[in-house]
Amino acid sequence: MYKIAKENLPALFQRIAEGQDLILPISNGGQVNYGVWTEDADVDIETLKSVKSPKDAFFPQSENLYTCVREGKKLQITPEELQQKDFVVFGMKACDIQGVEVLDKVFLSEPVDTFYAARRQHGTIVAMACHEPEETCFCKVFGIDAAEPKADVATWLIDGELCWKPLTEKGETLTKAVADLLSDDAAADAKVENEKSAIRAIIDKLPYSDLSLEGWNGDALTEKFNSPVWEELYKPCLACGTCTFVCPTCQCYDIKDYDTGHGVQRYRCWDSCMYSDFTMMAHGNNRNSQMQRFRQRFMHKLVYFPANNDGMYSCVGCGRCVEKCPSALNIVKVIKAFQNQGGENA
Amino acid sequence: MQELIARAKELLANGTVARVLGWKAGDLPYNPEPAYFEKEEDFKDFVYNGFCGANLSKYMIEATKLEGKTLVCLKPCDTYSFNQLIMEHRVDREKAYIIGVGCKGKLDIEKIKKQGIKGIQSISGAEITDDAETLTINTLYGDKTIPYADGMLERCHVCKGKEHKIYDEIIGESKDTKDADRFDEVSRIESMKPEEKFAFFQKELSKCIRCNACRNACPACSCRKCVFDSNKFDSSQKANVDSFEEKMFHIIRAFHVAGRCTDCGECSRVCPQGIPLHLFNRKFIKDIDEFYGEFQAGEDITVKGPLTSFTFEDVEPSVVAERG
Amino acid sequence: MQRIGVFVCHCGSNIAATVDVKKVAEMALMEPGVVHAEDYQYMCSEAGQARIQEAIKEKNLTGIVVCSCSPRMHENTFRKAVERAGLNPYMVEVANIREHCSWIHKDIEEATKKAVILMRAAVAKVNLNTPLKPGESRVTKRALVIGGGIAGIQTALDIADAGYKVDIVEKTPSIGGRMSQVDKTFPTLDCSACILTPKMVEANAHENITIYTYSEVENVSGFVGDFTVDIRKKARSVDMTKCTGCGVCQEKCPSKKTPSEFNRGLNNRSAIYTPFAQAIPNVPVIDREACIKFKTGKCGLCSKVCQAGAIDYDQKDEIITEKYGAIVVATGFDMIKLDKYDEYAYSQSKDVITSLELERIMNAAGPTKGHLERMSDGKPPKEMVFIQCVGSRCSDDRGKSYCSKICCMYTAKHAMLIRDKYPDVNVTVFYIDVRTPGKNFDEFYRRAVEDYGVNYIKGQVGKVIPQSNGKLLVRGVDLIDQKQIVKEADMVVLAAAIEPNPDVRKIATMLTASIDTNNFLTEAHAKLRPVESPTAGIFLSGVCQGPKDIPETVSQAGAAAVKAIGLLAKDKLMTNPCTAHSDELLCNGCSNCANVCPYGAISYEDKEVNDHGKREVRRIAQVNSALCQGCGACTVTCPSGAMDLQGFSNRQILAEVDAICR
Amino acid sequence: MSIEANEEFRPKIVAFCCNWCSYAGADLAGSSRLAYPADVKIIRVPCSCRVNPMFILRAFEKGADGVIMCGCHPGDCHYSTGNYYARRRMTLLFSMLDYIGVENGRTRVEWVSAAEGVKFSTTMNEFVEKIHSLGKNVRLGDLRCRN
Repeated sequence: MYKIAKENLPALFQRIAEGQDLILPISNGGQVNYGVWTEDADVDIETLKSVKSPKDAFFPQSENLYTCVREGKKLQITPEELQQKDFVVFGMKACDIQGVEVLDKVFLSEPVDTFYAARRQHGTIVAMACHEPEETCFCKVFGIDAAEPKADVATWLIDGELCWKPLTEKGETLTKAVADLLSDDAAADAKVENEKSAIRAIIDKLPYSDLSLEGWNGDALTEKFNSPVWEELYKPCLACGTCTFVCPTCQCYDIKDYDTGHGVQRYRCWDSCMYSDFTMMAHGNNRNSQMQRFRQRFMHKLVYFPANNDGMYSCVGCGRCVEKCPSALNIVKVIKAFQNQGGENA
Repeated sequence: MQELIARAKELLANGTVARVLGWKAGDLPYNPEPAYFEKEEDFKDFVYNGFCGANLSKYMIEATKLEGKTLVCLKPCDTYSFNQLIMEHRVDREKAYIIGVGCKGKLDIEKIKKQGIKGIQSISGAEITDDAETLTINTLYGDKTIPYADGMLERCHVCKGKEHKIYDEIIGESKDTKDADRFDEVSRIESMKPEEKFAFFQKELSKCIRCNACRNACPACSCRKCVFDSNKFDSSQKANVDSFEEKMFHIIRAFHVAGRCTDCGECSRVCPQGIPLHLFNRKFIKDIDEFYGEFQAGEDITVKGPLTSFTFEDVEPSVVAERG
Repeated sequence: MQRIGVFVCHCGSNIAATVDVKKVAEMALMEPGVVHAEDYQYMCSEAGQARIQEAIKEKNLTGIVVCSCSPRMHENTFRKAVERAGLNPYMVEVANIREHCSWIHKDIEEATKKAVILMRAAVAKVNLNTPLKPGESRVTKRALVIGGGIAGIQTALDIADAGYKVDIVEKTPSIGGRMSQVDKTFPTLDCSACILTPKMVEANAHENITIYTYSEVENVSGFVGDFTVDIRKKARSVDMTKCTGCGVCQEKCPSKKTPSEFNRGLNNRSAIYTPFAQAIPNVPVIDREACIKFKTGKCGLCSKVCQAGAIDYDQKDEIITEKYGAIVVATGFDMIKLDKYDEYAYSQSKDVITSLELERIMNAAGPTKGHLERMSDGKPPKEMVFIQCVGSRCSDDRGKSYCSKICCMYTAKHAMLIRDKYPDVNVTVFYIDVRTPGKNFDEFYRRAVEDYGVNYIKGQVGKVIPQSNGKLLVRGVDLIDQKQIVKEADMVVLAAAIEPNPDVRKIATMLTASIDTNNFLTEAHAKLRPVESPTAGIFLSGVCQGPKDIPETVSQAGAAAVKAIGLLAKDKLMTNPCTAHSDELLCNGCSNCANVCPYGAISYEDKEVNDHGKREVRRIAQVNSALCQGCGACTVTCPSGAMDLQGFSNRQILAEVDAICR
Repeated sequence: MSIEANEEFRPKIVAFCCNWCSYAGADLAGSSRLAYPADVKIIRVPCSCRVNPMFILRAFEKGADGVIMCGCHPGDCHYSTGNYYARRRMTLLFSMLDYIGVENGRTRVEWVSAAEGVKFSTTMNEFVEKIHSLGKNVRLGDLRCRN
């Protein structure tokens, strides 16, 4: 186990950023979001949750696919280059890392999304354990251990020191590159073990930790789909995209063209199943009521996705939607509503 | 709250209303959600406390299309929005039974958490009946207390007053929680140099994730289809690919609600990135007040809005440059 | 995608000398949709037009861009040319490369570059043009005149003489209006009745004119050329077909205590009455408020004495519904109420009167049979004071900000007539300014001062105080001599401001005609369309549009008639196809567009729409294309973009913006 | 910005002109041969009240350095009241642009009658000069349109 004093972190960041991008939580206008490190960035690794999940690092909110330039009646099409530069994402929590696993299932299965794959290949993830979990967290429900994140490097911030443990080859490489800033400390192992137990103890006390996912699987598809509970649940939904845009696992995108005046830039950007024009086609829309769109989001996360991915839910219990929904709706309320409904409807 | 529940049940029972639009207790101490109550037993979950910040006027657009009357709980500031919706024929007054509910300032959980409070287990002092000046918050990491006012939404610090502008009856007392001038921040920005203004808004707007929560929560943004979702202007946008698009969206949105925005503050309340969106709307309100005389949207439904009226002596647009 | 042809005009050397026209044509071929481009000496010539027509046929062109002079010059020429070649005339766009380019730039390269950009903008726009068709609407060959004063009578006569049917609706029991109350007219001093009465008779006798007196407009629907109007003919209680106008009923009527409206309340009339002797129609009405029969059920004397058996107590209001092609508003004016002017003691003393009351006093058929006497004691006055601008040119909200225009002249008239008939009466006039623009007006005023010795004092009166001796103490200032003036007068005459008839608000609302803050009807253009309302098919006659004297009123009445005739002479109206349209799936029904429409062209309808399978009844804006003039104010006020303007659509303008900025 | 760079700078300027007054005023400027820089390109609209704030932002988005709107003088609108609405809209919009830090000289409204060819030309000359002094518009545009 390595460690580094908290006050030496700026030097660590500077070192990592030499020759590669470093993406980490930065406070901007009072909000913490992942962003590219610069010398004057206001890095904040204490705040537990970034507003947006760090999924942008691998699947940005918008990215160009190709550029098309028109000269007279001739068109010149240039595809966007894939990620070539290595980068490090620092500070990701266990839930967000599980979010990336979910994205992997989507984008790395055939046909592989080359843009995503290139980023995954070049990205190194330095995870941080969750020092003080919050009441909106429910990662435990999905079998995620916030105390011991799985990544290229796992870290723990304990009493002004960052304990550092490489877990993979990528992690070892990164560790070597910054080795002179780290010190090896056998005693740190015990500290980390203490921290892990403290974290787990808190997690056991969290209000959502005993949430049961019983009945949420592919087998229950039609009963869940046809349940009258949706009709009640969706009503406060304002049809904004907050839940989908802060979510670490939402992966839907739309492809659009932008007229640059001298051509077209084709890009993709996140879409939200909460939007009325989601999956709009020439004939209209598959889901033309907000109830249907609302249902889609939760059915996808809790039923369709696990049914197609060996039981893996596409919710990781990060609790961002719990915090950010303007109408105080969230996936936990959905799960509970079906629980309360008892066996007969659910 | 008990009086409100009793009255709502009574109106439901005697057939005056077919449903009640209020708030249902959440599963955390601070997340009640807007909800409809149609049966007596539904009321076990009914709640009205300091966290019931949502402006239910917007829900009335759909609710007044339903069979029978809808009882809606409106706070004093929400009634301005309701009036504005009446003016624009978006709600049917005849289908609404308005209970003006008392308000002593609504709470902002984000602001409370920003004060280093996490792992919240329970909160006391947020009940509407409670005259407590402090909030006591029991957390996994110890108990905390903060003054009630320190947990209030920005909009409550510039409260429009405790008067309901439209109602069928009033239940509960309201308090004027104003302790700041709503134009202070706008004036502060106005006095900046252009590059400072630009940097300020660039920084704030760069956080925008285009979730549309501001728009969708806004009672004035009640278009069936927003121009940013339709191809009518070739203006449909789903993401801020370029920083221009953030500006375009927020300026046009503010312009579309200019003269119609009641300054209810929902946009800023719901923004997941804490962007002070009210600064756009208030800029228009401040300009309208200065250029065309004081105007409060939703106050008087017989008065034409400032952008659908004019006087021969209006200031020229050059006033902007002349003001410096 | 359109198949676009671009035609670049040399305009001799006007364009070709500074713009490389060949290059513009060449560049045009690089634009999306352009399949043909050529340049030619004079595109507007017969030969030039023929080239466009040929190209349309040969290349199946669907859109045309002409790069030439200003569209204000030849847009119509090119529209007609393409129409003859079978293309919709609205598929043409003109790029103005002369006035906006070749004529103002010297450098050929620069001018050519700009011409190319202007061409691109036009191409981008025409790509989004759609064929437009002017609408047609029929014209009902009948006009309605609201108001039966001199303005209304004159308009009706002029329209009727042109061969069209006209109906006059008059609120009071007789036509004649304010002019019938006037004794003499300035500056000729001829008798008002003598010149008005023949016109009233002529109107009454005209085969094309129908007069509805004691009637009011109740409801107006429709639009230019096709209005439907409900007229409430109030129950007269006298059968107009039977009444001979003998007047016995009025003589015998025992209820004689109602103040006469015609004589401005200076004397009383009976409950059954005609307002004045020359009334048209000469058929009395029963004032049901005053009539004993209606109040108590007893009496019925008029019925007993009427030999013609014309009295009909059971008569009911009647609604007449008629269609009109044009409506002329001639609702006239009234004097303002003087209740805010206590300082002039109008309500305290019977000897403080308004000028219109003086007209009645001086009229031989008036309450004093034309003798100038004090209304308090019947004594002839020796000292008379006239106060000008009572409520006119007023800076506070007690009165009107405008000049009432007629007061200076009628006061000169009154002063002159009094001095002429009663040389021993001293006449003093307090004025702010004496305004006498008009033919022979200033001469008239000078005669009053110079020949008739009327004492004009520039200054205002602060207070009129009734004295115990029955006299009126007038306190004023003389601004020229800078001194206070105190005068003891026998009578004080107030030149009260005139204001539009208060009913005009209601009428304007029904007609969706706009009115200004003083309740005067707004003209379509202050200078160029002074007798038309911005609402098509509504015309303005007389003081309802602004203060006027009689000759001005008559000439404006004639002008309004001509405009109405011009409309009625058409069988069909071709409407401008560049009108606003609302997309019913996007419309919120919020009414903001209607609030800014100057033509009242937007109405709302509850309509069932099918929004991608969701059926619901929605409040939707409907634009009446016969009324819409295509300004586009509504399009900007519409937040959802539901309201768009044909010919200048959002997407068309944005395409031009994009083309210019790229 | 250096003088050399300024010489290179050819601003893109969009002028919205109402059909009845200002467009005719521009025509008169043309027929009177009153020159103004070729950087100004005119878009004809029926009335100043047709100008949507969206059009103005769109012009900036696509790379305009200045946008000017011309209409009939207040009181002379062909449609009676159009320019009064336009005046309020533009005042508020310009104020907002100023508020977010866009140089207020980049937007302008001028009332130009059909008889004011001279005023049209002078206005355009002044405006182009102003835009020159402000330089390229970098605060309000979409970078994708720049190249």
